[in-house]
Amino acid sequence: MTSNGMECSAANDVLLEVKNIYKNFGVTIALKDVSFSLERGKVYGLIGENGSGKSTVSSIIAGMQPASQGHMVYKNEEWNPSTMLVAQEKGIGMIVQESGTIPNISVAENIFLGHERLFSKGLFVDRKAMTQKAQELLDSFGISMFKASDRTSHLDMQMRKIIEIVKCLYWNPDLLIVDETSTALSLEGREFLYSVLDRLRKENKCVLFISHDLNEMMEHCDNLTVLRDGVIIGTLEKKEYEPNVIRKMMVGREIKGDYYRSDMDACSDEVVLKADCITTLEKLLCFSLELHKGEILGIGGLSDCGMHDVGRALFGIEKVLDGEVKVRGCTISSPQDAIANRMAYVSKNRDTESLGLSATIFENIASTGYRVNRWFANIVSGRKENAYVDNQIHELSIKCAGKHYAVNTLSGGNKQKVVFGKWVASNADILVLDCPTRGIDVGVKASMYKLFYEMKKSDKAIILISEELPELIGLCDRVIIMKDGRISHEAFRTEGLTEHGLIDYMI
Amino acid sequence: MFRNRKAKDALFTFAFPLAMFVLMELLCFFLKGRHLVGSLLDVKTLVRNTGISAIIAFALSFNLSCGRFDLSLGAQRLAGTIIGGMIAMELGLSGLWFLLFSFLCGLVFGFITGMVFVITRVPPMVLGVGIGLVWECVPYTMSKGKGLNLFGVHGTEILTDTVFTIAVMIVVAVFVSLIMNRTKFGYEMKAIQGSQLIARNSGINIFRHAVLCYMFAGGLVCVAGIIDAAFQTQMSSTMGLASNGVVVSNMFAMMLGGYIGERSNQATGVIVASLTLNLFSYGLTLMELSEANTSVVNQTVFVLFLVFLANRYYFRKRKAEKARIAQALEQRRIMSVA
Amino acid sequence: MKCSEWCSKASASFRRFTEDRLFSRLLPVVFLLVLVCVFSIATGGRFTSAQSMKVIVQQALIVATVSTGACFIFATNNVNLAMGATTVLTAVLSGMAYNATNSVVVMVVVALLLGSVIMTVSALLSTLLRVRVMFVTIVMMSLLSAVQESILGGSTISLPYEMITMLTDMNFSYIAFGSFFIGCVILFHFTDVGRSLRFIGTNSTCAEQTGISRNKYMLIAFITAGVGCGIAALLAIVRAASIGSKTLSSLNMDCMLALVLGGMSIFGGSKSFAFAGVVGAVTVCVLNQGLLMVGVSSSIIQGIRGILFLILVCTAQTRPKGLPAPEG
Amino acid sequence: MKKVLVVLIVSLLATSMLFAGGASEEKGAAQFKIGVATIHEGETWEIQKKYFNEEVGPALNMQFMFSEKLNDANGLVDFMDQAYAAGCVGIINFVTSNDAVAQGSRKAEEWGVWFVTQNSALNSNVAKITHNLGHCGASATGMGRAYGEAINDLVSDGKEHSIFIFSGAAVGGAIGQGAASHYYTVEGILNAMKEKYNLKYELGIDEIINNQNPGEVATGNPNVKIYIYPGTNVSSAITAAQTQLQNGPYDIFAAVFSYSSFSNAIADVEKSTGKNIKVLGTVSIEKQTSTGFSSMDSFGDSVLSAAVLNPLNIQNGMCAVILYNALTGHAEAMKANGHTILFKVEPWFCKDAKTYENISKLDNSHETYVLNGEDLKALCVENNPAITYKDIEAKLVELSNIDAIIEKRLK
Repeated sequence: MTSNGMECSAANDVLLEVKNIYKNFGVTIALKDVSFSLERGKVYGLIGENGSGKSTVSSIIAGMQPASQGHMVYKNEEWNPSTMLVAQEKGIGMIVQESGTIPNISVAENIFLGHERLFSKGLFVDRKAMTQKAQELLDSFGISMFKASDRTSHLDMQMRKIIEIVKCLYWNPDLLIVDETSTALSLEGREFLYSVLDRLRKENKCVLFISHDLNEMMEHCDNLTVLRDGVIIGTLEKKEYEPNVIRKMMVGREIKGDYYRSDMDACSDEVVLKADCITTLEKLLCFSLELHKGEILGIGGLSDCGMHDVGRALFGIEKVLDGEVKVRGCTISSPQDAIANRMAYVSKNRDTESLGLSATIFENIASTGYRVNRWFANIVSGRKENAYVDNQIHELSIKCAGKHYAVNTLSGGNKQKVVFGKWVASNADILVLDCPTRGIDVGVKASMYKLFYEMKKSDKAIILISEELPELIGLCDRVIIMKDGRISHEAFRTEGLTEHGLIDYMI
Repeated sequence: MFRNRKAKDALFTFAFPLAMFVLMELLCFFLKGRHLVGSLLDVKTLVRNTGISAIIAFALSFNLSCGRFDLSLGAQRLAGTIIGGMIAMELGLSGLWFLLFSFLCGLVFGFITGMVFVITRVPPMVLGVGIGLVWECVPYTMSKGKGLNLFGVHGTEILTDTVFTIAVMIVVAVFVSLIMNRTKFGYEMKAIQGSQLIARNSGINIFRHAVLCYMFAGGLVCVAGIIDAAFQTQMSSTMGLASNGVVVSNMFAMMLGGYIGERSNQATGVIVASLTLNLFSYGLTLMELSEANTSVVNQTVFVLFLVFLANRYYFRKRKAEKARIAQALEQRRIMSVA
Repeated sequence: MKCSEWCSKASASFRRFTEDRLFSRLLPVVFLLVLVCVFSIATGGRFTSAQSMKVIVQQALIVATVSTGACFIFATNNVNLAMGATTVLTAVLSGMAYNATNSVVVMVVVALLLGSVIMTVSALLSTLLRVRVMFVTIVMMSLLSAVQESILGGSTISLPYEMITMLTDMNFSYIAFGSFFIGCVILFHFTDVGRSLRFIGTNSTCAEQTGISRNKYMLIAFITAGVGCGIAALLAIVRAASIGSKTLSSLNMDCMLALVLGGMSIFGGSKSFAFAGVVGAVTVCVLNQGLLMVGVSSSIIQGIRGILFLILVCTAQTRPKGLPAPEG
Repeated sequence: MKKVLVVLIVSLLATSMLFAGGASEEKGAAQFKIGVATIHEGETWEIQKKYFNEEVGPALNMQFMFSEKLNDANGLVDFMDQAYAAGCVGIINFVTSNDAVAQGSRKAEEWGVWFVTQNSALNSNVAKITHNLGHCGASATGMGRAYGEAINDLVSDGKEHSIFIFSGAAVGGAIGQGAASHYYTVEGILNAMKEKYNLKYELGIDEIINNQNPGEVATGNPNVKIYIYPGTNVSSAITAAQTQLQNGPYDIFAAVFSYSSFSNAIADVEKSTGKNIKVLGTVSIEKQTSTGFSSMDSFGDSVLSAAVLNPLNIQNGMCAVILYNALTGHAEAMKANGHTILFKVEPWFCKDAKTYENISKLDNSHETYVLNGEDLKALCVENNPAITYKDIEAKLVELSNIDAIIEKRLK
């Protein structure tokens, strides 16, 4: 009855309509003909794997970036927000994945950042009124973990996230977009978020909720839309929810013959890298791991489970306080040590950490080979260096107008190829790869998988840190699932290894 | 508990000038057999020097706390003070107008510098060199190389008056603390210090903000400039970016002020820091140290302070690391038991 | 509408063109040649006379030496404001060393050592003790000139004319500059040191993760610049036979000016090249000389220098989207 | 944005060119191009430039190219290079250190241009260099005498007075390092005080002046104190002067330059201590000196109590004459047996405002120039073949009598 009623009123209550949206990043197609509509009084769930286009579509709605094609209608008007602020003023608020609070100011100041005018008293800003207003806001949500006058730097990640939620809610959005916020929240924080969802639903507002956590999605969303590779696979009503069905929809890509490896080859028993009960300042506590020659070891988990820290610690970037990382008997305590022991590291943040964007392809690849390419004393041989670089450009078929073009002119996939190029060229035999296929289109991905396999075949050891479970399952000889800085599960490569077999260990 | 903390903060803040006073007083007394502050005139000199250096330190803090070091600030001081003074002199106005016109000229030069900065977006230090060369040239050409000469100009006495200097310093301090703490500008300032990107995403116009910073800085150095010029009866128009020395020498006051101000507020911090450093150099003058040696001592202390500032969290971090190691050992023990 | 479209297209292609490396390297040279032509026409050919050219070369020498050394620091996306002060202090002390020992060898050794030692201190302050490079160089600038003044008082260090004549006769200046310059070009463009420095300037995090130690290479960059300061100190001694408290007081600014006029990328990194200092130093001297010969008063020349500097910076560099990062 | 930028820069450039156009020197049919390497700036320098351009230039068929303010030998050499490249045939050098004179002379010899220096002491090391035409500067003994006269005038009340001296660049002045005129000024004061009060200095006068650190001079008389503050940084000197004047018995303040910068500090001390402080300074004929004599302190005295005038334009004019004679082929006449000469210009002592009133009318137009075009022409060998360096010396002695000059020029 109620659902019928809702459906009846739906025709009039459509808040936002997305029509045939496309989005390309260079050659990568992030969204392909995406259409849906959102109605008032409902909480919509958007679910899909990493890189499936969830964040892209929500950021387009919230005005962070424009669509390449297609259009949107919001409150019966053409919707084309130029910035997030415009969107916010018109009633679409978004809580973003990355942290958006400033540490050195108070909670109240963060909530009203950029809108201090609201409390203008002549030329001045009335701090008392601002703090009071913020406190009222916090009280109205029943938040007692911190006060509006507290300095944000004294709060933990979860509380900061809550500030962002409150900041967004102050504007009374008609449409609230929550993008993977819950992973940063503990139980208490999640309860708060859920209460917000309920409240908005009651107030006849609309929520677009994005999360990895299937259980929470099923529990709190009235409607689930599944995205895969930028395409909407399907939409389910609450009564149709069935975890297995949803998972299948999310994962169910066709696994072509050569996309992932199909063999069950084992690896040697020789340990090439060993982390012995390592502890870092933040995430890892007594973490141990062994990597064998010719092995691809996958590490998976939620983004803040500590798996990225493992990569950094193994390569000597993050300080290991206790325990040690050993490669063939040598202790690794800095990237220099690691490289001297023929290790390689591809960072999750490719553009800021693994590449010199304004440098040329040549300079990036050659950066690992200064020593190898010496001609005499410290003088580098141009001929050797050219060969060193050309070889990689050819081998990895990097698409570029020439090796002397800046890397920032390349597409994401080709940029990543350049990163690989520099390490392959350096002849590293232990590779620590942190999300190497992030933001890369399918074609390049396939060739990378092939490359990993070839490396394995030539007895190199790879640690593959990834947020994408299918990738881990498809490629790795062994998969470690991490949770809260510890290993929560370890699985070996078998035919029966499936995603939902692993997902439970992540949450 | 709260009151206790406030008292502690106040103690921390005033400990600096007090300790410096005691130190220099002792040195003066035992080495030279005299007191650091022996008369009202000593107080007057100290107040004036403190005022001038505090105002310059405030000016510096506008840009430096956003990570910009403007090498043309000295040239702006020169240009604004000389041209403002010349205008006031031309119009036959009295003391306060000199201050006003210099301030206004400073705002104009600061504004233009800021505009050039946000339009070109060249790193501030590099930009400062280019634009500083131009600014130095302006007063030189306009005054035919004479600079500003206030010797015997009527009505400028007020600018050298102690009470007036204190008043100006307080007005500037109040202005700066109001603008930093109470206005939208101040809120934006803190946000930009935290993260330029988030601030920008939150709708703060960082470009307008930068222009304002440059503008206020320009205005303030010129206020300090005209007080200085009035006392020395002149400001000569120098070239070759020599004008920057005065500004750079007050950087210590600004940095120390920022540090002291963490426990109270920046305005108090800067004034207290300026007072501390002026007590220091006044003491050195009394001990008949030559100007170069005073400078050597001063700069050496500054280096040490910078080293301290850069490594002040080192021990805290070490402590956290040690705690973590202990935790790790505990974990190992548990695991070995298991 | 069409016009604006065309404009945007033209400006885009202009952008692309200016981002081209060859352009950024050629522009300063072209600019220099144009300047020479203009002045030569304006002065009826007197500007390009042999005597005038010789003078320009002699004058450019000191600035060219210091800025060639400074290239190494610029390449890592840092600016050193204390180069001038280092040079002058080195000159004072090596002059004193000569007067004490009467040995040219001692003077040369002292100059080279001292230059690099002072720079090493600066480098260690910023790497080991983690003080920001900007602050280190500002405070070093004041400290070094205070030390210099404290040593000199009001006096000057004078060196015997015979020694200077001897060094001048054996073309000491040209040889010293030439060998340093060639050394720098080789180090900067043909060895792993230069490549590493430029890579640090492009992205120091990435460099660190590629095994290029920032601390080590910063030290090398500063020491190289220090050697440059030492040589420049010797050149200054040979040029005027005396060092006073105000000698070369604008050297540092001249160097920054020269580097930018010479087409050095102000953000350092891969677009840096070692001969920017030389091209720029010559440009500065040509400007000074030419304008003076045309009859512009010396005070105005400074302003024109500043404006040309700004124009060149704007045309040759890519404008960032946000404001330059704090470290710049 | 790009357009705004272009407009901005073009307009900046345009204004600068406008300035440049306005500032460029007019090109007459001048024959001799002379480079003037100055150490002056400000009003003093503007007055001298005017004299060069309006009086000396037309009279001696010269065109001048002025440097920016130079600091040392390095700057001089740089400027000489530029001047030579720009076609200068003679250099008038104001940079006084021995090194500068030596380097300049050698440079002049190398380029083949004539070189004359304004300095109070002769650098005899380079006296034999052909193109070095010697020095013309304030007479050391004259400075001493003028200051002696000034001190005697100030202490003539029979009481015991103490003095604070801001000695500027006096350190090394006698051996060609600092400024010779500063050195001899301080020497003059010390000698006058010694004579007046029978002081017994513990150290030699040379040692006292060459002390780089500020401090009291041991005078042997506890009631007569002398304090010397060396250095050229005026603002730190002000602080030092103020504390010493305040706390010490000093009631005479003597500055070798820039006395006016101290006027507020001194006024403060006068007000706070009730002590009447006399101010003595080296000045030139300019507006500021009139102000100094005409404005009153809290005791109703003029701010500037007495002054020694250094007639810079006499030096300038003479330097030009010497160059002209050399350029017209009579360099030998300007030297004694091929040895350069130090031409001494006697300073004038001006004891009160009334005397200065007359002096202030001098040296600002063709009619009132102490050494005008006709005088200059009369000293040229070309016009008067009998002229030698002795005639110039004689002329300088004639010009030392300020009363006679006033009589002649102002009628």
